[in-house]
Amino acid sequence: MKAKVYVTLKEGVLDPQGQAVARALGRLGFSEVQDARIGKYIEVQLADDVKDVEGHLKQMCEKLLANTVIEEYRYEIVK
Amino acid sequence: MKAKVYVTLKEGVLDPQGQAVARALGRLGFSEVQDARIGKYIEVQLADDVKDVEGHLKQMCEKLLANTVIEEYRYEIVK
Amino acid sequence: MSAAATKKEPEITEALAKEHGLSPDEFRRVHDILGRAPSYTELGIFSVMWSEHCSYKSSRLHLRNLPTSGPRVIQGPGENAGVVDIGDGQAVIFKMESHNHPSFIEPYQGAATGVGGILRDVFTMGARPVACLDSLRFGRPDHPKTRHLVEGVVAGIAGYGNAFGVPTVGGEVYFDASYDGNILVNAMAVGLARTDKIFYGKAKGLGNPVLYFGAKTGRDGIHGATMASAEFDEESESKRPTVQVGDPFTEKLLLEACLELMSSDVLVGIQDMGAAGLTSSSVEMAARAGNGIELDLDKVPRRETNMTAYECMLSESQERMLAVVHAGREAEALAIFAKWDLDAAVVGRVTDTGKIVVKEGGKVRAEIAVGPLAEGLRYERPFARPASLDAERALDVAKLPVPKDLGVTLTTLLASPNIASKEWVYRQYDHMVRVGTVVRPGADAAVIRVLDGAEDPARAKGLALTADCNSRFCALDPYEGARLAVAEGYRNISTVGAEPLAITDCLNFGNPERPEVMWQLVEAVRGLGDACRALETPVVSGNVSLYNETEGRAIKPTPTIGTVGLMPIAADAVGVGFEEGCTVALLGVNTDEIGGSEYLDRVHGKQAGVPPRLDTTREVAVGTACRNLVQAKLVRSAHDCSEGGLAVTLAESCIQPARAGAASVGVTIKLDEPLRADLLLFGEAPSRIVISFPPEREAEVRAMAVRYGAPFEVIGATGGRRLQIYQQSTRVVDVPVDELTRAWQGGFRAVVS
Amino acid sequence: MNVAVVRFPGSNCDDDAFHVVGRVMGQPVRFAWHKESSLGAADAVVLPGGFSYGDYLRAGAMAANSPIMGAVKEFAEKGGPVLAICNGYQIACEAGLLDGALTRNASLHFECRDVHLAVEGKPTPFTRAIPAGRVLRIPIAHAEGRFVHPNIEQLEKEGRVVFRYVDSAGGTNDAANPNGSMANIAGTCNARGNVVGLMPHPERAAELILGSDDGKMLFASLIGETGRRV
Ligand SMILES: Nc1ncnc2c1ncn2[C@@H]1O[C@H](COP(=O)(O)OP(=O)(O)O)[C@@H](O)[C@H]1O
Ligand SMILES: [Mg+2]
Repeated sequence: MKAKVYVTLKEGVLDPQGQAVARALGRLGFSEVQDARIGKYIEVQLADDVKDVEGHLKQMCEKLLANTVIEEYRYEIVK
Repeated sequence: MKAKVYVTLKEGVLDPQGQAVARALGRLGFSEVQDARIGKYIEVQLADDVKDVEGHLKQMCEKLLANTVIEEYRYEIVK
Repeated sequence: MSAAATKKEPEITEALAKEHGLSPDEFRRVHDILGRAPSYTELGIFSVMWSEHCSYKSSRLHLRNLPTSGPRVIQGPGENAGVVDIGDGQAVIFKMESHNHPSFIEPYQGAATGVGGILRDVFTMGARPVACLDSLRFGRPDHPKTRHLVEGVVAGIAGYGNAFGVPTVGGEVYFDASYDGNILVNAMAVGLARTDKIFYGKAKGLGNPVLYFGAKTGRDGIHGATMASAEFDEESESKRPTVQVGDPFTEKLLLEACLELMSSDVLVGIQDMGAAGLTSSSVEMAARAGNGIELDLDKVPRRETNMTAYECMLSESQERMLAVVHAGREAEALAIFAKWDLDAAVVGRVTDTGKIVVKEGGKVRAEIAVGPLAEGLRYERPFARPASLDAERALDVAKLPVPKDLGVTLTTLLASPNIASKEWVYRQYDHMVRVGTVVRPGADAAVIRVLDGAEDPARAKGLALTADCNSRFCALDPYEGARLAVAEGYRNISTVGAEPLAITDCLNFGNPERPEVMWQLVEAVRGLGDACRALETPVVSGNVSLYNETEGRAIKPTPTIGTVGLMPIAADAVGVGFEEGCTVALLGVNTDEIGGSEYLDRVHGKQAGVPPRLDTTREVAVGTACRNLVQAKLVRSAHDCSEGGLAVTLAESCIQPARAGAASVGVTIKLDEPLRADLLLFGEAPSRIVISFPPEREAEVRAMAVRYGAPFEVIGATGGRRLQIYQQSTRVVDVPVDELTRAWQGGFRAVVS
Repeated sequence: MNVAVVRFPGSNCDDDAFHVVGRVMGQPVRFAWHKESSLGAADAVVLPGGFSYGDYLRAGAMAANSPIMGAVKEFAEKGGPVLAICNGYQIACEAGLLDGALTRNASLHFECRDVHLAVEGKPTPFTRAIPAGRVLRIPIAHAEGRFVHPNIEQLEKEGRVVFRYVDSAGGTNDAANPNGSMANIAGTCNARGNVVGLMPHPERAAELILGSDDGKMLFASLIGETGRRV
């Protein structure tokens, strides 16, 4: 079983990386780029027989994968 | 229009960060975690009237967003 | 009219004022000053300007008594940073500041933005930052939060300083239960400028334009300044979205743009936007010049939509500056900002109204006389010596058992995270960028050379830098503790061979509304002043951080001292490491004072007694002798005694190689003092420096020590692979250096892995 | 020998390279600004260390697309000597001037300390004057220096591994590898040998006052102090 976790900065939190990337894309001639935000994409490989995957994933995100002070997360489970 | 870009390490490229995360999750008691891989998740906000979005996105990835020596990418376009 | 202006504002009540940290009495004063009720924006402005963080309302009365001038002082406290003359038309500009609360909430970003803030304080005055130091205090090593906080804070300091390009060359790290719920992150920045190119935060010249430049404004850290002045409670966890994120890349551009702007003649005054952002920068600049400023918030570059005037004025978005330029020269300034890809705009002008006027959407949102805002409040808070102090100090040394094997005790102390090597920390800091680091972290003070203006880069003069405080001493006696902190800084600078010039401080205390805490502050400031007068190191800048407590438990009083010294030739500095075949001597006097020592805490589980006595005359004698010995190239190594006492000092000199790549060396020491062995070895009396030199130089070394009035005694010789200490022919310690090395190198890692 | 030191936004070892070329080596040196598209008259180019564009996204990725890099590529194609240090190395790899990629250190930490380097491979303008078998002591300071290449054997065979992390006695082992680089690789060159990149900072070890002047040999080699002109 695999989980895909997406961690992004909360709205309103400064994203210096995203800003720099958006500008760089502009300089490369992609004038259509208005903004960019950079987050993390984490693939977690899980044993197939876990009970309460959802509950565990939520905890993994809260405890480690996301810094909930400034980030939010979502996940998908792929069987 | 928005594009979601996922950049991940190519198979076979060592991912010490992913390994560290997998280990840390194990220590936290999530014994079901077998492996973790860490990639980037990039949201790019685009003007609505772009022609050939697909083509542009491919170029953005090749030129900047991914380093194709070690990374691969995929993207989705959300209207 | 902008969308923002149509937002409904809350009703201004005493309760709302209270939420803003203004007491009913303070709220009444707001009314009196305005002659009417404040607007929402005005309430916000008063609340941040009158916060403890910005106004120093509890400490000001006492800080007044600090010595702040001296023959070399160009600018003392009151500006963004202190300025000290180092000759040849050059000045060193430095300051230390806390970022304690934000770092507890989000260790990486809190520490990172702390570094960013202090760097701006220094380069806003015209200096290029050349070094940073960080003084850190965490809770018990085994506290569940400690590891996460240590890793985050260190990574944050590294992440910001390394990218910005300033070497982080020194600091300190301590662990103590009193910081379990309230860590301390104090950062110090040091810069160099030409004495004729120093800039001040003054909004001079009626009609001159006020420019904003740097990053765009967002809703970051709104109420950061008031948060920094409030105690922690359960709720502060929910204040999280106010966390600011640092952008060292933009800061680097900001630095280069500032220096370029300063090298032209368009600039009149400049100030960074630190705590309370646009509010404090504009108010302080206007106040220093006795002028007013009118701001048009519609011009402020913004990152987010629908920001209100209140939010714009209180935002603590990082990497922003406010400048006043000569009328008609805006375009030149804007061209420089464009070159460095920075956002910039003319956002206001200097007026003669003596008022800060804030316009937004065509309406006046705030109009306040600058004087009372900037002057802030001044409280004469009651203080009282805590009744429990005598009981805490009580120590019956006779009842302490002498450990059976003092070699084991020494190894234990070396492995204490408070004493163990901090290499895990400073290896993460780029401490060599700018090709100036002559003495790297690990010695008593770092030394960086001053390349600018040096005729021969190999013989350039140097700056010696250190940050110090032993808060265990301060808890037992804040007056003596503060004096000892100043003396330790003085001594660390002297040990490498430099002359102490001046200090900056960061005064970290609990809630000043509690008389016992206030007493600690008053006593510490008194001690600080007395020591600085005696050692002739004036205080040129500083910072006060109060309300460092969680649920009513205050941190140990922690007046961190940053000391800056001058080294005529940087390359002459010495390190702590012994080399083979040298004579070892002590400058100073051993005692059996054990109060507040690491030994007492670590081995006997007691934080008790009184701190060792400081004799400032002896401190000066020992320091002056050492400095002159080093500069005369008579000694090969020097290392002072601090935590862990004489035995730890000797061990550290054995462990650390004299030169990169060289092997470590043992030593045999013979002590004569008829004192209890454990107290003699591990007592932490000040004013002691262990030096080593080739045997044939002994007479010269002794003569030099005597000339400066420093007690001098040969205590042993280097060689072999063991540390052996004899007391009156009894061998009290005998441990292989490799064993000591393992303990010392592994002690800190134990905390983080 | 006219040396151009390229200055990107976020470069922070640009002054250091300038100092070493200009004051320590006594050569004419100037900065080339990233927004320019020409290098002007230059006999050698240094891509200095730092955090160009904050090292956001990936170290060196954005700088690799700067206008000046077009000129640097042209210069390199004509055989001009280019020394790419630390962030400069990352930029050179991202720009395709050199092969491979520099990834996050295996320790996941920024590492600032001295390392030892063996000098190997084909002769390059920056190494030809370094005595054979000499082990250099030079500092590193990076968080993303783990060298990755899909075909190390090929690189080795072509003599393009120029610097390798070793212990003080010259031995190659894991303990001497500060970042987990494949085959302990610290620096490489292009096929022609005129573009050399390395993670360690030779400019920080070019004066004894800083603890080592081993790094000076790279610059001395370039200038041909040993009598050889490039
Ligand atoms: N947080 C830190 N950052 C950088 N260097 C540090 C830090 N903590 C300690 N160090 C360095 O480690 C060495 C030992 O520190 P410390 O025991 O506090 O020295 P001292 O007792 O001489 O003041 C010093 O060189 C100091 O600068
Ligand atoms: Mg010391």
